[in-house]
Amino acid sequence: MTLLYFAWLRQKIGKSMEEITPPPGIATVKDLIAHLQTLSPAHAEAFADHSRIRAAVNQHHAGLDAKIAAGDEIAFFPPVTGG
Amino acid sequence: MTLLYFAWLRQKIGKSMEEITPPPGIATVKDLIAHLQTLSPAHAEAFADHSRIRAAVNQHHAGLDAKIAAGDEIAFFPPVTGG
Amino acid sequence: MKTRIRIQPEEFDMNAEIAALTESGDAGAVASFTGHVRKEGDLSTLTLEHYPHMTEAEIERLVRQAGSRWPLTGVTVIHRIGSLPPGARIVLVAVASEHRQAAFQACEFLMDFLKTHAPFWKEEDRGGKKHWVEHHAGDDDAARRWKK
Amino acid sequence: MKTRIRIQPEEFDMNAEIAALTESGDAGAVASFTGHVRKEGDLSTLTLEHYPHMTEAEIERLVRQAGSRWPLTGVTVIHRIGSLPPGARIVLVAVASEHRQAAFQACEFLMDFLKTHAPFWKEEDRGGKKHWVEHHAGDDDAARRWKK
Repeated sequence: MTLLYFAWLRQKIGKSMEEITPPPGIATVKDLIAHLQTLSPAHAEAFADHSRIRAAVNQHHAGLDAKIAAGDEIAFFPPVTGG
Repeated sequence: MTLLYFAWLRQKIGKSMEEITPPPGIATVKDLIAHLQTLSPAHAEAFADHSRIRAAVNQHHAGLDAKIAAGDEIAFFPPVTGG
Repeated sequence: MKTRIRIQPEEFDMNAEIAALTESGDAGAVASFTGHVRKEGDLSTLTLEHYPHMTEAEIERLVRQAGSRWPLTGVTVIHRIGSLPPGARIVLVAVASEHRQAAFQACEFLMDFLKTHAPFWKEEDRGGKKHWVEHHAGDDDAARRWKK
Repeated sequence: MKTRIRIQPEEFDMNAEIAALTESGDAGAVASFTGHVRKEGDLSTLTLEHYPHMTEAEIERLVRQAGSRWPLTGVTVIHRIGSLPPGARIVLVAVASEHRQAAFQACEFLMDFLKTHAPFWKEEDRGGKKHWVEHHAGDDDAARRWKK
């Protein structure tokens, strides 16, 4: 599973990308966030406030309940501010 | 009183401008059109169908009932088609 | 509100016009409209006639109305006259504001009233036959919806 | 519908972009929007980050939606990335149609969804202090009105 981080999430976590193999039972974006919070203090801080985080699964916007699977590209980022 | 004609009104009447002194009793745009129709066959034809004619008095759009006075600049033209 | 109204035969430069509207730095949003001569079968030229002085005065009145309805920082209206070939640009209405909704609405408002109030007339030349373009009744409906 | 989507650091040429949308001659109307970096006190640069590939894919989805709602002949979306100075243009959305109402509405629709869906993030540098721009809740409301 490829994880991508953007904007202040990238800065807090200290990298723009990481490959992980989540433990069994991680079925949704929400499950994945809970798992990521256990990886490091930086991850814990970055993911502390769910309301400030948005996700995309395979380059489509996805809610917290979206299903995820091995091989997916999951991106986390703040609400967008382009335009 | 200065009269200005635009688009096909100008072409039918054969001039873009004329100075006239209307007879007494010409108080509105409508009165003026009725008078102009008596000036020549070309005028009569140009002003035959009121529904196809718009007017401006001193460079402001004006209805048929708009008041007119000596010294005014009165323009006649078809509905506009710019933009 | 910075207002710039020009009636001219010449082509205009959109980059320069948009830059002029934003150089003060107070506008984050510019909504623009350009009208173009369509390429249609035997249409060879479109000739635009106007009522000098009244055109400028009428557009100024419309721009003032737009400025009183929306918080605008600048408006540019350029309308070409004379003979234009298919593909040519006829008109530019560009509206700058801090807010994009205001810019969009004011730009559409100005186009709707330009179509119904600014004294321009188009004559088409189709294979040597000239005729005056008829006013489009839909334009009156478009302008009317702003009365509400 | 001719679609052109570009994410680039470079400035764009509005004259060329509008000409590309109208060269086929089927569009009489082009509605455009440009977003600009405002000049604000100590703002020295605005830096735009994006999510490569998803950005293009998401904008393509939005353009397809616009094309299914309105009769459009062409859409161009150019969004700049990297560090931009105050006064710079950030984004261009230009929509061509035979009908100006369709062009205006589709352009506004695309801007509203670009603001809420396209994965771009702005970081401001104010006198050496950097901070990420917060998402504007009003943009969600703007996008929501198109659901009806």
